[in-house]
Amino acid sequence: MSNNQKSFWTPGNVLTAFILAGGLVLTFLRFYKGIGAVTNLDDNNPWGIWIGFDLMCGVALAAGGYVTSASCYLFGLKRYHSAVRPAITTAFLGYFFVVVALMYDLGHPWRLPYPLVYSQGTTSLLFEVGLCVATYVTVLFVEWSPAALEWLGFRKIRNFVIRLTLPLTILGVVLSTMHQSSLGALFLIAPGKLHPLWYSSFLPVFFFMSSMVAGASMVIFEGTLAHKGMHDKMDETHLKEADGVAFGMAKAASFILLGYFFIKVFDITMDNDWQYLATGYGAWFLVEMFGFVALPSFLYALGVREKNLKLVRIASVFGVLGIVINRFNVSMIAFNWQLPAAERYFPSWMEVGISIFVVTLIVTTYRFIATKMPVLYEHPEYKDAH
Amino acid sequence: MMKGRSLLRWAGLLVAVALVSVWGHEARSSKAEVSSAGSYADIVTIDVIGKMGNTELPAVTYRHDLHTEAMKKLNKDCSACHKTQDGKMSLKFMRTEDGSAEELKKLYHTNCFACHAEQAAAGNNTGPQEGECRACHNPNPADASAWKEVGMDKSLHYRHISAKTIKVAGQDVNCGACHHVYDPATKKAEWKKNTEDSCRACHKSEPTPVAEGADKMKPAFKVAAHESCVLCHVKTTGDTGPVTCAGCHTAEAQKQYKVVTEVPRLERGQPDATLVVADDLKKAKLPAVAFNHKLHEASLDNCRTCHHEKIASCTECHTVAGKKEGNFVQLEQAMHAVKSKTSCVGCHNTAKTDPSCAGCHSLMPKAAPSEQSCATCHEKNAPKGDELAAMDKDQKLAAASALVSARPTTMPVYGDEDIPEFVEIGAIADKYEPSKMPHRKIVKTMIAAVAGNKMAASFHTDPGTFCQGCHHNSPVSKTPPKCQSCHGKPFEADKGDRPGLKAAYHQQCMGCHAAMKLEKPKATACKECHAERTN
Amino acid sequence: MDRRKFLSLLGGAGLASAMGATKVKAAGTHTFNGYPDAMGVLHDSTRCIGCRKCEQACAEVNNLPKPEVAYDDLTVLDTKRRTDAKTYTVVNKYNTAGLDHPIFRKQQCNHCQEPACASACFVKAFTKNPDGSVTYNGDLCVGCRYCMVACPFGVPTFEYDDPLDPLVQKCTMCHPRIQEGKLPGCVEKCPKEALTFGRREDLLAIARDRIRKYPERYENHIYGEKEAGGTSWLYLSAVPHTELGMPLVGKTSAPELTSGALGAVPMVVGIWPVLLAGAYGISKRKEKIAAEEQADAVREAIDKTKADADNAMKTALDKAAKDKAAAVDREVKKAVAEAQQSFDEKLAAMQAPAEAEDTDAGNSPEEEA
Amino acid sequence: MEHIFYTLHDFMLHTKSIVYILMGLALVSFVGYWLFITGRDEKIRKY
Repeated sequence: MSNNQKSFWTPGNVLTAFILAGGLVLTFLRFYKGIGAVTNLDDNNPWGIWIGFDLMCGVALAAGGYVTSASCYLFGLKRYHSAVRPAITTAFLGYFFVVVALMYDLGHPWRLPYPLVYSQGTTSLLFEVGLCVATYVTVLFVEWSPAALEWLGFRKIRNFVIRLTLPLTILGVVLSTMHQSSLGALFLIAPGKLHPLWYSSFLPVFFFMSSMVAGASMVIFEGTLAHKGMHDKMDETHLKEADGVAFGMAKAASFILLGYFFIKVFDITMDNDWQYLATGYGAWFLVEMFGFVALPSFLYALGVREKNLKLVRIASVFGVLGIVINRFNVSMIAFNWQLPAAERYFPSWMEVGISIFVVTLIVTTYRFIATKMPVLYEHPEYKDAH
Repeated sequence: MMKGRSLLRWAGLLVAVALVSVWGHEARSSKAEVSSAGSYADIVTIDVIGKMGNTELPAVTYRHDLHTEAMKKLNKDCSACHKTQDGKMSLKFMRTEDGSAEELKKLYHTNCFACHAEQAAAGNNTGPQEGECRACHNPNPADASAWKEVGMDKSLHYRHISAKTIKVAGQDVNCGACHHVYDPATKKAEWKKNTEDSCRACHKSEPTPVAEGADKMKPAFKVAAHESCVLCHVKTTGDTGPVTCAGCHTAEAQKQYKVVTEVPRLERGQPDATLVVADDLKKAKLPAVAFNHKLHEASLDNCRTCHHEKIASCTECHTVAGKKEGNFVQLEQAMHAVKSKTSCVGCHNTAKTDPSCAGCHSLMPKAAPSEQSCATCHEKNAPKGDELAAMDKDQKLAAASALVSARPTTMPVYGDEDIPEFVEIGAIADKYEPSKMPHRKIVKTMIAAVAGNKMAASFHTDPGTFCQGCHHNSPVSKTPPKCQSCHGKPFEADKGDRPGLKAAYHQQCMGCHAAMKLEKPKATACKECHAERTN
Repeated sequence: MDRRKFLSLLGGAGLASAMGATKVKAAGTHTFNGYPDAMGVLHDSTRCIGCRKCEQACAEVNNLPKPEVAYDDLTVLDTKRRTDAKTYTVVNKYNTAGLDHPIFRKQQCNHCQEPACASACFVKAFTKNPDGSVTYNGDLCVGCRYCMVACPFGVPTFEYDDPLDPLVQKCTMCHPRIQEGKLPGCVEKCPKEALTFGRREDLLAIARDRIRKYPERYENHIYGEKEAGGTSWLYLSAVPHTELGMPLVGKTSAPELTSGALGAVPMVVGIWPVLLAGAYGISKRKEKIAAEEQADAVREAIDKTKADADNAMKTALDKAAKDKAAAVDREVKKAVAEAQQSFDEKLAAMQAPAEAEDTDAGNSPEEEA
Repeated sequence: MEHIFYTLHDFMLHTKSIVYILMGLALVSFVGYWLFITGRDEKIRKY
């Protein structure tokens, strides 16, 4: 609602502008003075929130794309159709800005393509992640392009792209499965450093399963925000289907969370890590498991039973937080757990600043796209596409 | 919503159950004051019933001194808990003979509770009352045991035999006060001269028949010891020994003991020197070993170390082939087992850890004994085989003392003129000036450290032997080869683990200094051995 | 089929199986024991005196900057230090219980047999060389620092303060010097041969020999023989190695840890499309059936209404025949009109929903495909 | 190609590289083959 009639300088936009300005300054610092100048990273803690949040959480929360498109196109849940485009859009933005954020964390950003084109370290799970993300961003771009093409009015290309929907969706799911799980698999190589409660030979499975929840929760969560901010951009189909989508996703998320909870318990049992539950880390682990896995699952279930949209939305917040907490635990909090407190990592305000900057970029771009392009509504000339 | 409420109800129920069970458990445990966690010598485990079969509650852990103190306060004596039978106080509680498990249980419970109740009534701080089962039947009490074995070493033994307070009627010596042997004829245990032995020789861990097939039992070692020591200490007035557990069984108490350094030799008809003669002389190829009994008596502080079972000649149990009495430990093992503390070699090895020896010996690898080291004990001129078989007891003793008296009393060493005064180590000097090692000074100091050590004297047979500490891996000689002749370039695969010259020096010097606990020069203080090169 | 074709097929099969066989040998029964002539270093902490000569040598050989504290100042040993981008090796002092003297331990890259850093690097910047050393090529490095996460010994360090070309730094076991037939800097300078250089195989033998010769001097454990799949640097100690700050590392090597997850990837690629296409097919089939049923229903309805209409007309005609000629054609017209009208209405009613359904069924993308 | 692998790492580097290429081919051929299978399916709606 930033353009046309109302003044451009709404409080929201002012804040946005402010953050973006600050972000640019930090960006300059980072690339002029080096990573050490802006981060608290050191030789014991090579990965901070730029990986733990921007990458890990970013990718997980962008899972909405494959979850929605798969359920709509592959499992024939037509009523999700109106949710697909917003989901794809956020997914695309999410991934795109993950790559952007990566530029800050890498020592030689300009060499990012090396693993793909120059020297392939195929034994690395990071290679696998990189390859998938690169491909998937392209896939997402193509999947999303119709929105832009309709906006620009390139009918021919747009129709051709629409034909690719099925293979693209399948490809999307395959790639997502691979890199979502591989993000967890990254830590398989460091059994000595990750706390036994979180380390498991099934880390990839955990990450993949939780990413589905992340996707579903995120669709609901964004839905909430979008409804607050851009209600006027939505056509009646979207509004009609929105609640159905929310409940459907909630149902799925609730059940997946239950399964997730179970496999975590199985894993603890198989590795016989029970004794750790008595420790401080154990307490924190229980908080994660009950507060951010069991609780959201239960809230979702209730919400669906009671047809209570508000409850579902609250649950989605827990769901999203749960993912963030889990990724933080694996990549930072439970990592290097044996180091003395003095050598542990805590992000500097500048690192946090950059992360906020990136998030703001995503939101702003989303708002731009959503206002300009047929995302939340159907383009009048392409009714048949629906 | 329905579901939530039922969930809550379940949780509530569980919590309730938990609380109840905890409370129930508490009920059986005691709130009575048990002394705050510490370590005591007097923690006695009363498990007499447990030994009879399994019990419903674990054995009782009992603080004896606590009760002795309490009795003193009430000016009662041992008789409050210990019955006396024909002038001898029983160490059992309130009885002289164990009855059935039931009786014992009753005996303990009634007597303990009676007294505790009484004291509680009198308002004294006392032990657990009836119903506080776990307070006594406590398998792992807060207190740790500081119990330490105590032994009759030479000094302590001398103080007993020289004590005025210990007298045996009609005898000029008081050995009979403790030492006794069972005489089947008189069916009595009485002292017989030159049969004295350690208590353990007859009193085993469990009661055993006084003689083959006899139904009369002699008490187990623990009982026997306490009966003879404690009871004697109790009834002796004036200069007497401890009666409490802590009095003997703590490190502190044992430190307090007066130590008599010059203890006259104990006479029990033992030889000054004897031949260790194998039972089967056909099989025993080496010459017999002359054992300097007198010397070893002086350097050990009890007989038990070597006479671990009873006082008898080694070969009685340890035969060439080994036999049951000797637990099938062959003579060879009995004398040479390196790990054992009672074998000759084992004991001699531990002596090497003394700093004055460790300097050289700690750097020497564990290796098979050399022929030369065998000959040190199995002297060439010692009798063997048929010659030995022909000898009678006295001849053997004579031979033994002859051999022993012929042994060196001081270590053979080269004269100063043969010991280079300084050795300049400069073959590989680059950053540092050559090191001028005060060779003779070092050698003399080391020799002085072991002067008068009989073992060093007899094992460092050749003047060159001592040099072997540093001049190793080459035949004994007055002019050993230079270090360079073996140690050169480091890490040559075909030379295995042989260090290069520089490391050879440093390892030898620093290793020895460390082992001899010499503070200076510090290993990292380069300049103290070789000045830094200036140019 | 004709004979030649058959034979060629056979040949193909044979070839395939042969290739299969070699693979199986490599992956299954075959074990990888590292380069036969890999060199290594044996660190004997019972010999180390903590003189820091190795640190000095390392800095000189690799032209690293001088530290703020001079090398002959041994007070730095009192504080625990670690390697960093400007220090490839450090010696730390450990006061262990029950020993009257401190123990010193050198730390640097352990040059694993199966390096975690190499296994983790997604641009092959790390190489395990036949001489045993693990070296790093800065020209490939993207700076992701996954190697630092992966290394079980926390060895690789990063130049965080270099904005332009920040590189990972670690001990190279003096790979270039070894190639020239020289000793690694630290080994060369060690005054006491607390560092022994040689073929890893020989070093293991030497280490075992020392333990056998001096059983009371050594803990009977060669750290690095099996740790992390084996390392080129080996350690002997008088106390358990963990008391010298050695990390407790499992015997599993990095590639073994990740091979499972990596192996699952191709399976996903093979299986997912099949399942998903299946799911798609099922959902499509449902739709198709639904659509067909609707079509049938409509046809039926139409026929029925037609029949009714005809009857109505017939009866009307009969009735008319009985009447007066005059009344005839008026009556007829009326009845026909009614019948016709009702028929039209019914038909419309039937078609309307059918239309609606049809348009609705058109949502899925490959209607166009 | 009789090359000896001394380390598991080298071996995996070799095999995985090939597998990745094969994966790419597989994905493409999946699409092609699907179109081949469904090529003759009659459309649900009759235009």
